[in-house]
Amino acid sequence: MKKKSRTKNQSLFARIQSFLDSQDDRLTEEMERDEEPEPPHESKLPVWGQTVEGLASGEIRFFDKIYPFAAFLLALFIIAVLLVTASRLPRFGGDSNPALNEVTERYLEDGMEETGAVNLVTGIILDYRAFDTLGESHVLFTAAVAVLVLLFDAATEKQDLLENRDYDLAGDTVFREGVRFLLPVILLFGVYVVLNGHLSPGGGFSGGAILGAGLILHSLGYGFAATEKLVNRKSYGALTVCSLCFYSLSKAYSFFTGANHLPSIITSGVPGRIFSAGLILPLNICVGIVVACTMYGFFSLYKRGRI
Amino acid sequence: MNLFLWILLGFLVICALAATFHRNLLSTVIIFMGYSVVMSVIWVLLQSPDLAITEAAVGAGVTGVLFFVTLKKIRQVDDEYSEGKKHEEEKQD
Amino acid sequence: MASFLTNNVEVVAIVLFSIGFTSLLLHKNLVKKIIGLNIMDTAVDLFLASMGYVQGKTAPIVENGIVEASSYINPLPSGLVLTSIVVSVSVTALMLALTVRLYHRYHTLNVDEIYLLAREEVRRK
Amino acid sequence: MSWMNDIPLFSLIACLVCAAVSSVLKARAARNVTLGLLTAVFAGAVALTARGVLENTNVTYWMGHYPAPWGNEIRFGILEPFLTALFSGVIAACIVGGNRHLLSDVEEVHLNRYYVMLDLLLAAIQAIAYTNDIFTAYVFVEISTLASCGIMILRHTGRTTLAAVRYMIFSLVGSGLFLMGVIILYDLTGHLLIVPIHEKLVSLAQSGNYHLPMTVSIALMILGLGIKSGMFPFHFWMADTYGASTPASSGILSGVVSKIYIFLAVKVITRVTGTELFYETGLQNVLYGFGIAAMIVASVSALRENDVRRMLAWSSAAQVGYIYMGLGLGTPEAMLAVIYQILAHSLTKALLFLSASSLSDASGGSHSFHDLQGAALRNVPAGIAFTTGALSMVGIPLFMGFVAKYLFMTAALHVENKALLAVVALVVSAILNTAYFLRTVIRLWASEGNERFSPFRPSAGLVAACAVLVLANLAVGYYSQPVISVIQMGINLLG
Repeated sequence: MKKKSRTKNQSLFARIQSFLDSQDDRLTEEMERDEEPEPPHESKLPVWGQTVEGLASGEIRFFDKIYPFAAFLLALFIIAVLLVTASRLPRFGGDSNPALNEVTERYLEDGMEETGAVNLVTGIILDYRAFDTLGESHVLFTAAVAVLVLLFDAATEKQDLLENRDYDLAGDTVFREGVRFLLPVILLFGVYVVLNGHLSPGGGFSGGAILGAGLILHSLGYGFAATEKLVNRKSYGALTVCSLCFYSLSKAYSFFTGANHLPSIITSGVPGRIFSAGLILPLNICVGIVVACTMYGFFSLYKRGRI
Repeated sequence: MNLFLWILLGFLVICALAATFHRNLLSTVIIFMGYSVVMSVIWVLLQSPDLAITEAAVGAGVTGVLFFVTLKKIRQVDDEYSEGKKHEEEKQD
Repeated sequence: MASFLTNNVEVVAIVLFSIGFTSLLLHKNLVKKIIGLNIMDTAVDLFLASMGYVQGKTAPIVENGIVEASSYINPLPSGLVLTSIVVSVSVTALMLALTVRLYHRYHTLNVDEIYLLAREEVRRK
Repeated sequence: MSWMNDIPLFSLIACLVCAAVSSVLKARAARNVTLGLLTAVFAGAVALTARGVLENTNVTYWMGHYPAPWGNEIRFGILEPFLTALFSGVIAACIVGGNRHLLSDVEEVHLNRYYVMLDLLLAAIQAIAYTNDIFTAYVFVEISTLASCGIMILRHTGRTTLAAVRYMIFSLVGSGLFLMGVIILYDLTGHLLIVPIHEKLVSLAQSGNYHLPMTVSIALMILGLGIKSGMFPFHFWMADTYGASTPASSGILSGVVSKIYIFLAVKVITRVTGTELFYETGLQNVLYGFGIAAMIVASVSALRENDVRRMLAWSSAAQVGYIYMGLGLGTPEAMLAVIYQILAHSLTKALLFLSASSLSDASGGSHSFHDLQGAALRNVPAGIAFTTGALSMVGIPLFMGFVAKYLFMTAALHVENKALLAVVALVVSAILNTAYFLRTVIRLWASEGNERFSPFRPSAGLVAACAVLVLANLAVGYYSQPVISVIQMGINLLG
């Protein structure tokens, strides 16, 4: 057993040695010096629970031995407890469950009048509990910035190395024609879902995701250069920043007037009309823009290291 | 409708297990996308159309695409990597 | 007080949660870990959404001006699930980006191998 | 003075807006925006704390047009703005002190994004501290998780990325469990705001229904927050995370991010369940056990570590152990000690991380003890700062750490069946602390091994940040009584 592990380590050692010659973070240099890569889903080294001599310090050895076992036990314990808990919860679908209380009642009975939204879910997330949703769109923003940090590659800014090497779907006539046919429908549906968020199922987030998917499809069918006319780095930044700022500031106004019991200039309008429900429509549009740009931005960053 | 819900729930569990235990990453991702689609049907059954639209667009759409691009990126790294190696060997020859 | 059979959606959600949770903790392959994370998140969503469902009632979109609480399901869990979905897609994107970066550097998706390589790299310095 | 009630709202929104705007600014401008923001948040929070102390009341502020069980709310008494002030101060000290490392560790193109992350982190901290709604807390916990991952990965080394992956995995498990707890709680009570949940839980506990789900949901929430803040069996990510990030991030992660989760746990214990109900569940015994174990095990790990920053990380795990031990004791005195420990550890750890990084700059960038021999003589200001921090951690009178340990000791002595073990653990941990910190300090001031490296001049920002933190440490340690009475008032308002 021991011998076996040592031979395996040997190959590992060789690999390490070769790529440590360059401390550089740039991939290309490492790649040239390294050995054959392994297929991603096959592991050669059973490492947890088996340590390499002189490699790990005491804590790591301890951690290696105990981690899978402890994690397994913890998982089993939590699962068992949760299963018992689930069986003791209020009945599924019951109409006298504790969650159906005065809160739900007011949401359902006065929701349309108070928020102006026919789709009560949208009314709740963008009016009653707008603070959560303000946080939610910033979660997405945080993730977008973090992904940008991780994958932005200044080197691709000037030369389109990656794009040429990719299997190019844009050259595929069937695909391109399919996109030409589908794209308007998808984009129209996305816009409909965003704009009708307060009237029908959907809203800024779902519509934005659909629009983002449409943009992704566009870039696949016609190439990034074409999509860049619509969403490039500048417009991405401007759209996201403006939408988020508008969102934060308008919600700040709404919170401020609400908390100080001041009259707000924003009225909820006639429920059922498209220009109704006060801030909900503009907020849905903002969220939709942010989400669409972010989704496309994720894709573009993953695919070629820039927006 | 109850039976239908049971079938879908069973399908979810099977998909989750298959996604966990399947060895091929690409298949795992495809299974996961199937899982998301089933999930969005369940949400229609639970009377939450908002969630159904979102799950279909996000779970089966964008997340799936992100997984695919990641896998593709990984394969691309591998390709560049072996090309680089070939290149080096040629030089040595 | 109910049981396993009446709370079927909740129980399935817990089963899915445990599948996701275990593979997030124990799987060595990073992509598998992230799939596990996603399964865990959707399971939590299913659990949450099942709390809002009321037998025989419709989606909370006011139709024909009927504003009685007894005709719609609880809309609050749906709103919370929407938030939770956004969080999970953000986290997934970040984790996948981390994976791509690690793969670029260490050419493997196995966390253990990456760990050994990284330790060795530190020792070299 | 009702206009002061608007301060939390405006400082929160300002953070979010500044974050969005900073993402298109140049690094320098973004830095100035962040520093201005930190100053404003600090000033606002100090003013609110002062008003809280003068008026001794809680203020509930609607976030929207709807009252408690329907709309979101924030609430602030004394502790919430007090901790906000503390955390914004620590963040400011960290970025001023760690600026030189930031410039070298973070690529030029990405530098403004560091400040975007900090702004978002600051917003999340305030929201978690102020919020009166448990689901909002979850959303902002996620923002703080992503933002803290962001401030780590801005340093593009393989090790940092790996540490970030580990950190994220543990954090996500923690958030998943926390959310699960919130959901079960919602199913039982039908509320998400803390006050109605508490009322409903009290009546549920009296009726005896749903006893198990209630306990499980609270346990899941505490466990989730525990994992995220580095509670004992889940503290393994800390060494990598704190050891591999840029020094400013290490200070912020250890001094601020893990502490805000602990404060949320305190809020769950004191406000959501109420202390009495929580201590009926028996969960405090688990926390007590984990805390005691952390105090010993993590200290032993620190003793065996050969890298000064990893040693500090293990020491953080041990200090978090003190906090959970205090929560496990379950008396008002112990709660006082817990909050004081949050204050003490936050200030001291930031100081230690900053000065340690400067000391290793004076030793050719190496963190190993061998190279750090005599580093304090080459870099006297950082040496003094590190020594102060170490003395505080060890618990020498006059410093904050002493007061914290004293408070824990007196609190432990008042709990009959837990006193013995707690006191033994406190003594053993103090001895271990002394061993590893004094060993380090002696090495730092030893005159041999001086020749290899030349004297080093730390940057003005670092000296200023360290000086402020040292002075704060001494001042709060020496005049501990007023601070303790403010914290005591805050705790009374909280529960």
